[in-house]
Amino acid sequence: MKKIAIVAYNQSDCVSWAGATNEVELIMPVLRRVFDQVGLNNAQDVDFVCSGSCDYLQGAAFAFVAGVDALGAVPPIKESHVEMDAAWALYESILKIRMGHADSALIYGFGKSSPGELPIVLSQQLDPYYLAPQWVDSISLAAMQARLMLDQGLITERDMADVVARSRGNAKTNPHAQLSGDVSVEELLAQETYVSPLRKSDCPPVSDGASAVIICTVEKAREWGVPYAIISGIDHRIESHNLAMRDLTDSVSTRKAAEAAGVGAGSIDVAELYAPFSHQEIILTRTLGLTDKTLVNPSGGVLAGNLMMASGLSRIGEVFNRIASGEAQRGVAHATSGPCLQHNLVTVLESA
Amino acid sequence: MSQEREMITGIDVPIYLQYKFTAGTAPARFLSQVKKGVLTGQRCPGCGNVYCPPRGSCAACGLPTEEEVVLSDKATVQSFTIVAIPIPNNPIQPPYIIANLVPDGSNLSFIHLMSECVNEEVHIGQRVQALWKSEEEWDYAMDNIRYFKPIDEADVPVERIGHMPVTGWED
Amino acid sequence: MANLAAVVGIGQTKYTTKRGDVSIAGLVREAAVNALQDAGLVWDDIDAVIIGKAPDMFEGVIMPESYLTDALGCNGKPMMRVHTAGSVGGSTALVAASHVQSGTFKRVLTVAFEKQSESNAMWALSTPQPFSVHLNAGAGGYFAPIIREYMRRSQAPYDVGIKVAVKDRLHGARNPLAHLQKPDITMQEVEDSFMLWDPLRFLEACPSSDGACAMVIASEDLAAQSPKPPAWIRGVAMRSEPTMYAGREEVNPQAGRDCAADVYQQAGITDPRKDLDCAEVYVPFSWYEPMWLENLGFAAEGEGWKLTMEGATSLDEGGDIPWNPSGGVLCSNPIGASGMIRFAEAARQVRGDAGDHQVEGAKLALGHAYGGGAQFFSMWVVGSEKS
Amino acid sequence: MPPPEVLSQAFELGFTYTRSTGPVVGRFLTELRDRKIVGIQGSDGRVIVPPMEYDPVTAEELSEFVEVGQQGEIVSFAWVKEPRDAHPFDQPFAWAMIKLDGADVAMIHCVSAAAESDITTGARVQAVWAEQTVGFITDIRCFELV
Repeated sequence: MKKIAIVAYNQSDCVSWAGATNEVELIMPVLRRVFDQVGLNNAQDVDFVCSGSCDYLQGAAFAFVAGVDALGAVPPIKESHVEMDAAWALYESILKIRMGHADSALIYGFGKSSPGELPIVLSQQLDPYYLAPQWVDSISLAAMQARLMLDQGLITERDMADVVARSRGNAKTNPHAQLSGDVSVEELLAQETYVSPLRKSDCPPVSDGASAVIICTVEKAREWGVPYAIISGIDHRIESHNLAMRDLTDSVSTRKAAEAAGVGAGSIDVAELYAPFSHQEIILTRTLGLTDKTLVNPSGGVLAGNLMMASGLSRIGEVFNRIASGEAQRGVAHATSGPCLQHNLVTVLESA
Repeated sequence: MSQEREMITGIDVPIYLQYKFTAGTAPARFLSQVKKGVLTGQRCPGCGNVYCPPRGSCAACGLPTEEEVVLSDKATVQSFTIVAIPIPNNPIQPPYIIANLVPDGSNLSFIHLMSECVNEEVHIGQRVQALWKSEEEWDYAMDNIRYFKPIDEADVPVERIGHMPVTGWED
Repeated sequence: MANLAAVVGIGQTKYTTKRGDVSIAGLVREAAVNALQDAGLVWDDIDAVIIGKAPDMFEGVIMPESYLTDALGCNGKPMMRVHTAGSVGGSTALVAASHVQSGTFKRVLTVAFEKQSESNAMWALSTPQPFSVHLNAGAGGYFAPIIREYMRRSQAPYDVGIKVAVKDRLHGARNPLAHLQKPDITMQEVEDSFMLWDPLRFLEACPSSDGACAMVIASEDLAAQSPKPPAWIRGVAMRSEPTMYAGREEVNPQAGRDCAADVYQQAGITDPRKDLDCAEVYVPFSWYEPMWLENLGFAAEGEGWKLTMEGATSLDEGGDIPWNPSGGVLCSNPIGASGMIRFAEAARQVRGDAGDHQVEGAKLALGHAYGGGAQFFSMWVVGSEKS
Repeated sequence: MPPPEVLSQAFELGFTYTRSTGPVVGRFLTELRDRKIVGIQGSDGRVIVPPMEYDPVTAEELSEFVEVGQQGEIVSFAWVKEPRDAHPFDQPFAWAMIKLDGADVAMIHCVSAAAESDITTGARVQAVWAEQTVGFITDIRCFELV
């Protein structure tokens, strides 16, 4: 199978409110920066474009149609869209390259979550007869998941605070982070609970922004003469929509995706995990079999800034950055969708 | 299970979500001018075409548009339809005309209402002008222009629609 | 070079105004089960599921793949959701095909659906937003002026649209799954129907339907073992352009022309009218048949309406290039599924499995979908032979 | 050019969806209207409440309904200190996974309790019915500690 490389990544700042910025205005600067990284003019210089977004975030149908206005799609381009995190748009793009219909692709994701009440908006992703009409919010579902783990002795509140403290600390070197800084585990544990057992710090901030990635065949990357990382494996799996039918303390779908993506075939220097809640990072590190040798979420992860529909793509981009800069040889990126880690995508990246 | 009452086969599920929408920079700038009774567009730094209403980019070039251009409120009919059903939340009564109109100085059309015309006589190339609401009603809204109405100017040849300067095209 | 792939199973629901007897999952499931049965397969045979539908606001279920996982036997498998506006049914089929054509999967299930009766399409397509700079007059208000411009340019007689409306309904009367069943429709009846968006009459527009369509797509080796004839995928293409830009050709969009040229080149088609045996083309408003006849190269610019009027696209008139033998979007329109229905009906034709609307001896067929402001296009060519 | 004015405005995106339930969801809601709770038997014999239409493991259609108790045990819960507008209570409450007597799989519903300290994993709860039941998930107004 064709070897595919990542050659560019950029993300906007994660901001709590993007203000007077429409989709086009949000996306365009990010695209400009990835094009500049490779020396491209616009989307005409890649063979395929795919994006990820969700209409309900800001409450307008066809958000992605406006996104096309940022591309320079005249003459017309090969373009598609998933109503999912853009990590899945990257997956679709990889299939396009593998089948020989493209040598390069631009992938972008964007979301303005600030206009709505995100945890309530996401309740409408649940079973439309039994759960959505009750308006069970996404934070409460995660809180129940965390309590299952606490009750079973699988984690402690201190473990959760550890994750948060490390995320905030790591985020100090991430200029796009929304939440960063030195905070001690004791300080975090001293905070009152928010949706018990979760504290506010265990939950991701609501963020607006966009991110973009360019991928291509290795031959193309060499032709462009830019640093790149190889995507050596990628796979994704979904689980039952009935939360109570799943073992919420584990992530079976992540494990399956990781096996198929070949995570275990070598050591892992860096992992970027889309864990919107602190306890979920622990589930994921265990499922992926990560040890102390792996640097987890050096960007701060999504606890430091969570761009809905782009954060999964950004995780892949963050691992790319560390491999391209020579800090890491091999890394794993994870993306998630749905309540309590229902749907998971795992990517393995390696240095060229 | 109850035999007396019918099985439930359908339910009404109210889903009402609250949002706070913020207009983008380009539309906000445009609407701020409309509030003053002025139609503006934005010019693409690449191809030079003027977009009205502007979205912030030239969709063809994928470039940000910054240069604001003041347009005329006179326009040319690029095409139209006569509509026989009411628009939700719009008081206008059918049959009415919805037209693709290119304001002078802009290079592409927008959709707006036409009125004060004989529906059967509306035609492509026809010249129209905005009929604004009274000034005290002006808001950040395109419906500050109640509708466009025909004016006594010669038709524009089809090939020139979309290429009309703000003034002086008659010569 | 893409790996060879084929459609080995097709399943649809009956299209109707409201499927009051099933849940959303039940509707989607029905098409999927029908496709599996048609392919002689069971759930375990499926490697991945790709679903598509138009905006989530139609059913008010956000990212519904999450809720549909169990109904589509997807627990533990990869699942994707495509959304490319009205073209989505077609794009979803293409994304599904790419799972196999890339060599990544052996056999995938793809399903597209819309349960429009859960809400109101007019509402869902024009939900209110503050500071809107455009008047929203619905799909008819958007497309009618473009049709008028086509009429001006082509000098087509006023009744071309009427003829298409009759022709597709007569086709639909041969297809038991079609939503509108109008075997006795006449030109006069269409002409007398209510003028909605001049020049479009009520009977020249598509209905609003509930329905789902599914296909199983398999690799070359597995397709060869299939109990029924496979429909080999001979070409796939997508194109997009912005909704609005200066100088945009709205009547004959370049994205459609480029997309067709791409898919024809892959399938070795040089003269679509001659080389293809039939086409399932997304025609939600009657006049889009002559417009797409030109856009897709079946007729020279300005001449498409002549094919329609000559009966070239009609099964009943023995036309040489039947368009929409299933009755098309003018008979059934569950928006998110409509594109996939075109793709699936093209495949039914080349499998020789189209029942009373079979085009005799069909060997090569085009499936076509478009969406947005006629700016998103997806197409495939399927054949009874591999090459 | 002067900086643009920031134009922000609240709006509601809303519709009352007309959902058809199909036989499984419809049966569950019909029973709720009669103040009964039914589950469905999965392929492995487990009783799932509310009933799923399709088995998560085998993907087969499910059809064996089983009436379950109106009392059960809290498997996990989230204490909502500051209810949101859309939530069923104005005062603090819990969302909980509740395994009803006779069921093997928990259902998610709300629990009314005076204080967080009153509620624990393993606590027994009892369904409280709405004054008028109409065949909707909120016919169970909430659960209360026994």
